[in-house]
Amino acid sequence: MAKVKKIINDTENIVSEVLDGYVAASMGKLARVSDRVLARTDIEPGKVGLVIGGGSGHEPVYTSYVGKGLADASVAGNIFAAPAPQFVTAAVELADKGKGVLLVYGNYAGDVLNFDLGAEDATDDTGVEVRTVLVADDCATPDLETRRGIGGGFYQVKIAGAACAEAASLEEAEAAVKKCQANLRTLGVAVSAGSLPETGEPTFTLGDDEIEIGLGAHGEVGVERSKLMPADVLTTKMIDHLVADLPYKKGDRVAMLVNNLGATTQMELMIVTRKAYQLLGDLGIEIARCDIGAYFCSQEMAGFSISLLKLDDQLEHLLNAPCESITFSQG
Amino acid sequence: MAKVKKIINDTENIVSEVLDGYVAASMGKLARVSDRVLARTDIEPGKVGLVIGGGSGHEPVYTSYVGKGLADASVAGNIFAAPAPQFVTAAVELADKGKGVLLVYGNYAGDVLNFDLGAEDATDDTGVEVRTVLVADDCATPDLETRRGIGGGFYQVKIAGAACAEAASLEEAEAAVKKCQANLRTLGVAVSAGSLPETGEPTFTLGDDEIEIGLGAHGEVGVERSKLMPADVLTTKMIDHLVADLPYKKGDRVAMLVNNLGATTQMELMIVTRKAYQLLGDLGIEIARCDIGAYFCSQEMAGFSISLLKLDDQLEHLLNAPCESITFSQG
Amino acid sequence: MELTIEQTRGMLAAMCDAIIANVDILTKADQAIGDGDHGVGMSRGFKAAKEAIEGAEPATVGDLFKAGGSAIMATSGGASGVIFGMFLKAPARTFTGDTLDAAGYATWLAAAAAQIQARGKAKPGDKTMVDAVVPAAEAAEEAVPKGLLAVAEAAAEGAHKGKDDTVDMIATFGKAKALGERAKGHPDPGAVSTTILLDTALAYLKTLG
Amino acid sequence: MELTIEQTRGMLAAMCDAIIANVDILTKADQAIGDGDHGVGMSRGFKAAKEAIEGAEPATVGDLFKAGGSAIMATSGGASGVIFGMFLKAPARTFTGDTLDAAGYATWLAAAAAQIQARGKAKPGDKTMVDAVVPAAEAAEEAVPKGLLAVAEAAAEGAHKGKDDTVDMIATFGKAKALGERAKGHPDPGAVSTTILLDTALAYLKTLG
Ligand SMILES: Nc1ncnc2c1ncn2[C@@H]1O[C@H](COP(=O)(O)OP(=O)(O)O)[C@@H](O)[C@H]1O
Ligand SMILES: Nc1ncnc2c1ncn2[C@@H]1O[C@H](COP(=O)(O)OP(=O)(O)O)[C@@H](O)[C@H]1O
Ligand SMILES: [Mg+2]
Ligand SMILES: [Mg+2]
Ligand SMILES: [Mg+2]
Ligand SMILES: [Mg+2]
Repeated sequence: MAKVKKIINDTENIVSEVLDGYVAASMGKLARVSDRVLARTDIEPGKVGLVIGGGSGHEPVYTSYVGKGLADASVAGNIFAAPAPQFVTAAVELADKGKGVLLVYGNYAGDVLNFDLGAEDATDDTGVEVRTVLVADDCATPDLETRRGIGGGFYQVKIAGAACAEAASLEEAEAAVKKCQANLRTLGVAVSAGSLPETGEPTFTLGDDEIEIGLGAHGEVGVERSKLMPADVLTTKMIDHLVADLPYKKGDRVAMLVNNLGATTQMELMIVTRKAYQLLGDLGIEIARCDIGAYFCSQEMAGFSISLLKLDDQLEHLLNAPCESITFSQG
Repeated sequence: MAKVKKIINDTENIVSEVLDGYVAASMGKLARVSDRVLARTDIEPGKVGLVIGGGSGHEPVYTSYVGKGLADASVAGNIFAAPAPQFVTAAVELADKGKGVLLVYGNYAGDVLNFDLGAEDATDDTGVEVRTVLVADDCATPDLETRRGIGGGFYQVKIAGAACAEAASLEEAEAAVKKCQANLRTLGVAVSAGSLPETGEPTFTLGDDEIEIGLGAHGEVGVERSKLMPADVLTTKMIDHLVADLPYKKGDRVAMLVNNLGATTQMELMIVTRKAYQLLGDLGIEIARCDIGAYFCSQEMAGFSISLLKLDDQLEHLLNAPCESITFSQG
Repeated sequence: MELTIEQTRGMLAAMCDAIIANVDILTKADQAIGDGDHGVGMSRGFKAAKEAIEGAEPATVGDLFKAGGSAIMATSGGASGVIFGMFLKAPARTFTGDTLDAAGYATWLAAAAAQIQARGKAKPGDKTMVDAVVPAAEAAEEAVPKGLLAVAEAAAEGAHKGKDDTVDMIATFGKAKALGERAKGHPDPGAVSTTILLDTALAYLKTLG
Repeated sequence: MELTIEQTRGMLAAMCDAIIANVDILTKADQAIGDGDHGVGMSRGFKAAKEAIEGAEPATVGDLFKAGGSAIMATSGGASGVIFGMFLKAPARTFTGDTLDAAGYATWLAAAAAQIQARGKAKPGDKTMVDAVVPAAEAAEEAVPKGLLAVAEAAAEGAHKGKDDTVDMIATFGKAKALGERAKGHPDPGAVSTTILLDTALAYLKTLG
């Protein structure tokens, strides 16, 4: 099997060059600090800080979502590997404008270990108060506590960004993001694998006519491997699983994210979106907002995820609040 | 070679199901009419009409860019095939609010044949005045007249959308879009092929370590096939070619579009963006705006294109004017 | 020999079937120098044409050509939708009678060659189906005195010669243009379609004896 | 037998080299049940550790463990950066002398096992490197009366036994968790790394005779 071709320079420099790309395109609004931290240059004094991050290779998540109304800083690990603690420490100290810092990142063992250590060091150094709300939206696995963070992380970061921009206190921001987390479910499906640039090898293999439902964002094995099926059958399976999990009920208002894992075409996403609208409509669940595109990728994996976020007035307000970043802005 | 796996239903219904997806997600702002036309439901009375379109399979281009401040209607052909004339006729008649209709689409023989015929029929039917500005930004080939329309088409549609929203007359809108066209250059590079869903086969083949510079949006052969090279070397080649073609000069202000052809990761796009900023900076060319992402795809082709648009006050104003659509909105 | 309306319907339907049966050949031809969709587009168009032709209630031979051509133009899409739609539709207005004879067959191809060139702007030598239809029309014209079967035979031969000539041409039109020298060695897909259509028309006439 | 500071430096450097040399084995182990980056991450961390250990100007044996562990923690990333950083760093504070003896070696592994469990919350049976380091520490503890070489030998053996036991475990932690029954049949990648490290330490001690 030939190596997957990548438009890169030295693999050692990928992450720093990516961050430099964001800085260049930001017109002065972002800076790279402490090597692996992308941070706003104009954080509002007195705001609650928001730090996000995780392994690289999932862009736009998390690095792209730094900006006004989103995160104040993002910590970028190597491809698919949690960032080392000292970068977390630097980001937390930088994002602290007196009201403490909220951490939002995916629920993976490596991330928890490194973010916890880094945050403890920051608190030891400067006394900054830190709270964490993990992204744990992947309802492929049953146990709530240990669920992984996947596509819905975009909504959680968006809401965290707005909450930290508006909240009077760290506790208030934390409460809003916890509510988002509790109302958020995602299920993904992989059609073909992405690759690790360091090895040029796909992170998993699927048969020529196979797909895997519930596959993790790094290629961790999912819940059901099956034959390729028509889009409408697949979408129905996924919506059924999602709706039953929370459960979402008749009369609920939701935001829906149809997220490209990398190499899936928008043509396919629109076919899925069409069916999801039909199914949720039939269940009496109202889609108040829909986002379609590449928000949380897994390198060039083909596949997509569907996220549902049950809204109340506060969450809807926060989701629709203005924000600015390289890949996602709204007025 | 195994068929490329696609999340679709019957291949015959792909295009209509995609349009239905856009309609569903538009919350009433879009409708599918005459089978293959996606149109705004709230076109402002008295505005200059804008109709875009072409073969499907390049989403977001062109179908996604229908909305306030963008196109009034888009005509969708089958995958990689120009739409038949009667759909163009329907779109033109629908978009005509008394001031005539501008057509903007890619310079391909099939599109020109079908759009011309369709527009003539509309004029015969209703007397509507129609003008056409082709997208012809691909500077891979030398002859200006016959250049193909690729990634820069997004900028041209954006500017046409704003021009038609603001212009007092069809002539005025046409003049602005012609200026955009004259100032716009794009060069693409393909790393691996996309496929036709009807056949499941890639539209071309590249060796395991080969890339092709200047490859067309449907897989038409490009200008130089070479070995995979470091991102910085490739970006330098492309920027050199682009800058020399117009030429762009020291002191120019430009908008730059780094466009994902489908399966390329944002990681790669950011590495390229970083280098393009360095190179243009060294040449004294100022990047006033940069857009990075999937704006004009070629199914799941891996690769990217760089577009440069030389700005003056009018073009910059039109490019930055507000607009709303499923995949691209700005405040 | 001249064809009745029903025989003309049979001939046109056979031509549609031939395109549908040869979709893979056309796909491969377009993969080599175009975007790979010629087979899909042509078969989509000629399936619709066949339905229209079989469902038509023609008063004239021209009504059949019009029904088939319009169906292709409305469903095929791409360059070939218009071009091959015109290939059938071109003579429709002039075919006001209820038979198709040698002169009529030649008129068909002459009208197609003229209208396709007028609309599509490709000239002989540009590596398009024009390189097949123009020699077909010329050969047909010359053969008119020899009768319908001879006209169809001359047309098919002319189309083949023209298609073979496209192999060594550089494309100056359409999606193969960027290929430059690399387009050499492959025939034009639309020219291949033209030979299939005229071969099938000839074969149908031969079955009438 | 006890190690001087320079000999401890040699042992730790050899352990770094062994991880770097076995990157492919670790990659494959993580591809089977994780995300495929364990080899890349470990070799990144242990390259940095080697530099730090070779460049250190240690006053105590602990300074060397600290230098290596800190380097891994700062460069590896992922779960294994913290876990294997702690694996070296854990005993650093207690190693205030300039020699490493049998009791010291056992203390190292006991500290590592305790701190890794406290921080990482994985328990024996969860299919992590804890399943290798805990039996290694226990075996080392028992062997203390028999001297340093015996301790190292017991530790390596314990780690191997623990690693082998992970083959039949279902992961309840980390990226292999979703695998459920499918994780069976493969050893835990971090447990494999642990055996490589302790095998190498033992081999180094043997070269000292
Ligand atoms: N302007 C033209 N005049 C005549 N024939 C044309 C013209 N443009 C294209 N063709 C014919 O159409 C064929 C390609 O058809 P097809 O692949 O279906 O369309 P597209 O080029 O839009 O993909 C070419 O091989 C050529 O014979
Ligand atoms: N909480 C934990 N406690 C102990 N070891 C762990 C823990 N989480 C992960 N590990 C170890 O780390 C290894 C995976 O390392 P690596 O692949 O580098 O990290 P990641 O899981 O972040 O990709 C596992 O095989 C396991 O031995
Ligand atoms: Mg990892
Ligand atoms: Mg085509
Ligand atoms: Mg074609
Ligand atoms: Mg791993």
